[in-house]
Amino acid sequence: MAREESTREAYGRTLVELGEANPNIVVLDADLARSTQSQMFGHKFPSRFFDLGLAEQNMIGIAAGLAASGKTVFASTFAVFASARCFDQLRMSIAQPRLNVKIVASHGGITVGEDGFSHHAIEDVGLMCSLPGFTVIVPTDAVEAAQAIRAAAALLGPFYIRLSRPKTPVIHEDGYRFVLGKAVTLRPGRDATIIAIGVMVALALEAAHRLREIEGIDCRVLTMPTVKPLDEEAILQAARETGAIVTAEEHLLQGGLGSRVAQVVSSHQPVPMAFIAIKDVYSRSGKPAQLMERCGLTAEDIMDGVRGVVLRKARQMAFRLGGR
Amino acid sequence: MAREESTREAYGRTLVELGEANPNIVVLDADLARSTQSQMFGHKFPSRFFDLGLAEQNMIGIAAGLAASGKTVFASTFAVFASARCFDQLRMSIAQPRLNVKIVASHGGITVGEDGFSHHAIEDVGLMCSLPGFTVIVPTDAVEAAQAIRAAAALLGPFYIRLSRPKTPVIHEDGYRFVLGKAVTLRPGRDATIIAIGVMVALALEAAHRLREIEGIDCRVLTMPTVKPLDEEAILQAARETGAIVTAEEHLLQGGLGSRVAQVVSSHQPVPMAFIAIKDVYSRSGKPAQLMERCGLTAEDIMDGVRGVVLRKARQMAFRLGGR
Amino acid sequence: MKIGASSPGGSLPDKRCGPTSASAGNNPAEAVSSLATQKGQDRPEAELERLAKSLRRHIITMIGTAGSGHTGGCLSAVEVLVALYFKIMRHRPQDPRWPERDRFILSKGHAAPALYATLAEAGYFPVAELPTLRKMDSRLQGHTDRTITPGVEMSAGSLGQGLSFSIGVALAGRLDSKDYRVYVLLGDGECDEGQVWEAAISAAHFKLDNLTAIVDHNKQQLDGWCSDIMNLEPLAEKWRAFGWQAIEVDGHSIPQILSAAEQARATKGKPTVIIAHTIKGKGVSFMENNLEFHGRAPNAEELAQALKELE
Amino acid sequence: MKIGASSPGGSLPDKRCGPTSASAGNNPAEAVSSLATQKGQDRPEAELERLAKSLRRHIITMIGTAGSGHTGGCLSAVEVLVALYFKIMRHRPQDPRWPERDRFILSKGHAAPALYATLAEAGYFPVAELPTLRKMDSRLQGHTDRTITPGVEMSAGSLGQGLSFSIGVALAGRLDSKDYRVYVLLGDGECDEGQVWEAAISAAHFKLDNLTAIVDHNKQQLDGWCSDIMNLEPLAEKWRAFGWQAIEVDGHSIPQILSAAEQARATKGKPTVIIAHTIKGKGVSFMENNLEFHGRAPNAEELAQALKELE
Ligand SMILES: Cc1ncc(C[n+]2csc(CCOP(=O)(O)OP(=O)(O)O)c2C)c(N)n1
Ligand SMILES: Cc1ncc(C[n+]2csc(CCOP(=O)(O)OP(=O)(O)O)c2C)c(N)n1
Ligand SMILES: [Mg+2]
Ligand SMILES: [Mg+2]
Repeated sequence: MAREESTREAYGRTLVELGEANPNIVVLDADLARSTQSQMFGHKFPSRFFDLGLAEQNMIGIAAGLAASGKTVFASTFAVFASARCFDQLRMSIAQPRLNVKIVASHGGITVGEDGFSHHAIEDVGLMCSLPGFTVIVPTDAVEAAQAIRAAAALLGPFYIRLSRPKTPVIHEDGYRFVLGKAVTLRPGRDATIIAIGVMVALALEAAHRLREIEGIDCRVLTMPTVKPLDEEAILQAARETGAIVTAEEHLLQGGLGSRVAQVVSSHQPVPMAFIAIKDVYSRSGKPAQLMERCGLTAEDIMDGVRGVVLRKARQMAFRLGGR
Repeated sequence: MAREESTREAYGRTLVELGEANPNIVVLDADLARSTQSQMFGHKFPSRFFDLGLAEQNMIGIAAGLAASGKTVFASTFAVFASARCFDQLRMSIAQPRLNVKIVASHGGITVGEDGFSHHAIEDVGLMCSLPGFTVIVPTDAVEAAQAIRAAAALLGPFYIRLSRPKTPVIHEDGYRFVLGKAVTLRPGRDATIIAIGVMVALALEAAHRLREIEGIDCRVLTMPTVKPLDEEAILQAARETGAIVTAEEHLLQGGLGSRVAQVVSSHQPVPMAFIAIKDVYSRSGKPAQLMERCGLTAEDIMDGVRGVVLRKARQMAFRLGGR
Repeated sequence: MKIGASSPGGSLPDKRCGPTSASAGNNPAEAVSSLATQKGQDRPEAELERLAKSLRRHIITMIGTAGSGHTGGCLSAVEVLVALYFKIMRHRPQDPRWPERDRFILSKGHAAPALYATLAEAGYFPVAELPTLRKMDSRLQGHTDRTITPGVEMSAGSLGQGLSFSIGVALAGRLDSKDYRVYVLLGDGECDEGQVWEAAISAAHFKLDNLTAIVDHNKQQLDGWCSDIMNLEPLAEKWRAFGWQAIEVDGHSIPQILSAAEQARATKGKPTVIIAHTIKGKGVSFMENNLEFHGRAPNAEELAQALKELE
Repeated sequence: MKIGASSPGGSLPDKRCGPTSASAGNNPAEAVSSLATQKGQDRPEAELERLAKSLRRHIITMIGTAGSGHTGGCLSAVEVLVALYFKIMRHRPQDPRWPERDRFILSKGHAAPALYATLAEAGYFPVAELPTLRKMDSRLQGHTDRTITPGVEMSAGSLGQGLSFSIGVALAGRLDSKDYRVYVLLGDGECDEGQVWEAAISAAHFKLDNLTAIVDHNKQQLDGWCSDIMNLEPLAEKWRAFGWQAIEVDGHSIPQILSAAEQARATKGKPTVIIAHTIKGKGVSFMENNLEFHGRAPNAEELAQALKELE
């Protein structure tokens, strides 16, 4: 876990590799190529790279037109602009016609830090999951990001891949193989399950480790890089086998991973749940770690969540055993 | 229940009444005033009415500037354009600064009918609930719509009110009093609770009636016109007292009422749930009733949902009583 | 999805549709300019006029039968569609996704019935299918849907998005060294949308001379006259300042439309916009310039009356 | 939120800030034109130049201390801000929401540090607060936040939205028969955004002569020169075609900015845009026209060097 790399660096690198192998790939950006790292592709393949300036709506429409003409299109900007600024365009021009456009959005979540709320994408995952036809991926680390981007390039249809600004620990080993639509068990456990995505995965592992060491609580840890479609099987197995679930995401409570998991669980196997997510409020400027703390997105918050669901599960058990 | 009126007619009428009483009210529209019924205000108070043409983004920004200058602003267009076309503007210019703008959106859901998917707002409630600071209301009928609009005018801060195109049955009596943030029990019941909003309320009542008559299942029916903030108390009471919940909404499964209720229930009182909502797909042209049937939004669908949760609840009980 | 070539309802023989005819065939030399190649097979202007009239009849019948739809903005666009599909564009009704085809993108998606009538007359699907407009399970959606209707390039209905899409198609043509041309039809009210101007800047920046936009300048939008709701004038000046060649024509004069398209084709290094001055509701006396018919269908009586006028 | 009037760090006496001074006071006759009322108390141009220099020092120090921020687009806007806050606008630093105030809206929200430095020097809050920029719990957010910073009218940071907001403010002024004027500063790259043009059409439609937009035309956007990324020229022509009076000035010449603002005030029936030709990074040799400093902070060494240049 010593190595760190940002998922957006993995993006730039992977784009260039893809561009070498496949002349059909075209990349768009909206005046943030130097930040999203799509510029790496632009430098290498200037004729297949279009920087559209500050015009996110136009970028999405152009992406659709290129895809309708047979191109495999990657389009990048910051996550907040990629989702919020052009939602109707995504809906009309890409989602419904299921065109072959991959929105790869950097700067997801509040770890963007000092730029403040205008640059913090806290609702993008929910928004993008509201687009029928879209596959939505939040990679755990740079290793997974690279593979998810390759998977998206290989499959027809619309994808949204959410990347992060800061360097983050590389969690997966080199031999790791990303499988679209599948959760990954990072740690077995029986008392409760933590389902985490993106930058929360490292914190979930830390929380699980400390809960085991200090309190003897044995947590399963899953990552669910494909937020849509969900790996319902893994969720229901976790519900059955561990009887309690905590989700953890760098996103609003509304519409994100937690809300999606809650619907699956409630539909089939209701168990106590806790949601580690951003409450209904915009964040501000600050260091990423400070903001994570303010927003309740720390290992301690996850630990509290686990303690809560484990307690409620125990009460429920006691109730069951005792009868009414 | 014989009387029918569309919620948007109630809007036009109420706007005029509000405009008479309060010279501070300003109304905006984006070239749909003849459909949203905001034109009624425009005819009466032309100097306080601005039709901005097809420019939803600009409308939201102008609304914000007017509100920042002390005006109470109503801004209307179709629900799909009011939410999806200007989400970043809603976020930046209205939600975060909590400005006094009431977005009243007509033509919510698929009952828009023949115009087809481009005009069907199926994700708007989820999107608007992703805006910290916004209160989100889906009135049940014209009586409640009028009162919700008055409540919004009387309170500072951003509101989203979703109205419907077709005439719908008036469900509430004239003496009815809308209370912001409160669910309304339309029918008592012990076996399960149906929580419905908008055009689904009439269908929920019908489903409850038929379930009682035919199968002896005794359903509580709640409406939850304030989708944000939710009446958690009423939800948890329903979970405790009836042990099973079915939500019904003219909206995507993703991000809507059902997903919000599931989070509350899972956090405190997990019970079997079913979600009557639009699956992950865009609809097409057709008569409203045909589309409702295709999308699984009929009284029968609600009845199936209730049967399912009641069965799961019974199994759970049996399991409890029998021990493991 | 594949359907018979000749429509039962009186469509023109498909050889008239540009290079699908034997004479234009697959010969790339001939395919370069459909305007040019068609010179020899020009049909008399009167025939095009009859075609326009027949499209108008289809349109009001479809919308009248459906009971809802946007009559006014369909009728104003008829001559533009006739000129494009029966004179200007090379396309193959039996092979709607023919890679070499010229593209037409309907940005003002509410004029879908006008496009459907045109496509049916051109042979993309049977004219008999037109009355299914807006009905459950019809391929003819209330607004265009690229996933189910042969010949429809883009899903539309939320206005302001078609020019961006067209730029993507034009860029792809350039990348693939294809010589197809891209035509896109916008409403004048639609030009209120900022996305149109984002797109306009970028088309000029990319010097897309294979792209021609046409604005159906019928002077009305949904809530009223554009000059009252949101004044667009000087419209041609706006496009020029955004780096486009702008040509103003009488949008009901097919010769004027053809000559503007020819000028667009001849112009290198910049995109062209044709501002087609039109009359909303054109062709039916009581619909012309009548705001009511922007978004309403004729009732049975009105339909009968209108059809009489269009005999 | 109320704070002391005079800032510890060398702000000018607040009587210079327009009608808050004793002479301009609450007298409506005098308040009509701040440009006019201030004629008598003109400070020598040299003093304004010193002020500009001091703003530049604040800006680079703030951003350098924060370790991140948009240096180039702050430095290009300095003279415009000096002219507005110390000459053109009537406003009351001790009463930031004074209903009669002229409004300044920073649409290019990433230039927040330049605005903060200006507001501090004008007396809205202590200059000593400037180094808290971008720090946790500071009132000085990375991009402007109208909810916590005295003198900040609009939350910004997502570009393209300020002109629409300003139109709302200008319309409210007209509705309430107030004679305040509204000024809004946009970036040139920002003018790529379609919302800017939606807003431009509508401001002209509403004949908002109480609205003045200023474009900080520093010829660069984030990824490069505007002419390479998305060519905006002819920029003034675009605004004119959208119904605005357009005036081009040297954006680093305070007299030119003042005279353009005067011309804007004198023009009835249409809004005015001042195209301020500027240099990104202006005032620090190694930052001028240096793309790198669009969105990067100077390190300690660079900061020291820059401060030396600005002595
Ligand atoms: C984004 C968006 N906003 C609003 C509408 C509703 N609408 C449908 S047609 C129309 C008027 C369009 O006017 P114009 O472009 O001039 O069309 P035409 O006159 O050719 O019918 C409006 C506002 C829409 N379809 N899309
Ligand atoms: C909607 C939006 N898209 C992208 C960005 C990222 N961004 C910040 S500054 C900038 C360049 C702005 O260029 P310009 O308006 O010319 O500003 P200036 O040169 O004055 O700094 C970009 C693309 C943003 N803030 N908002
Ligand atoms: Mg029109
Ligand atoms: Mg610039």
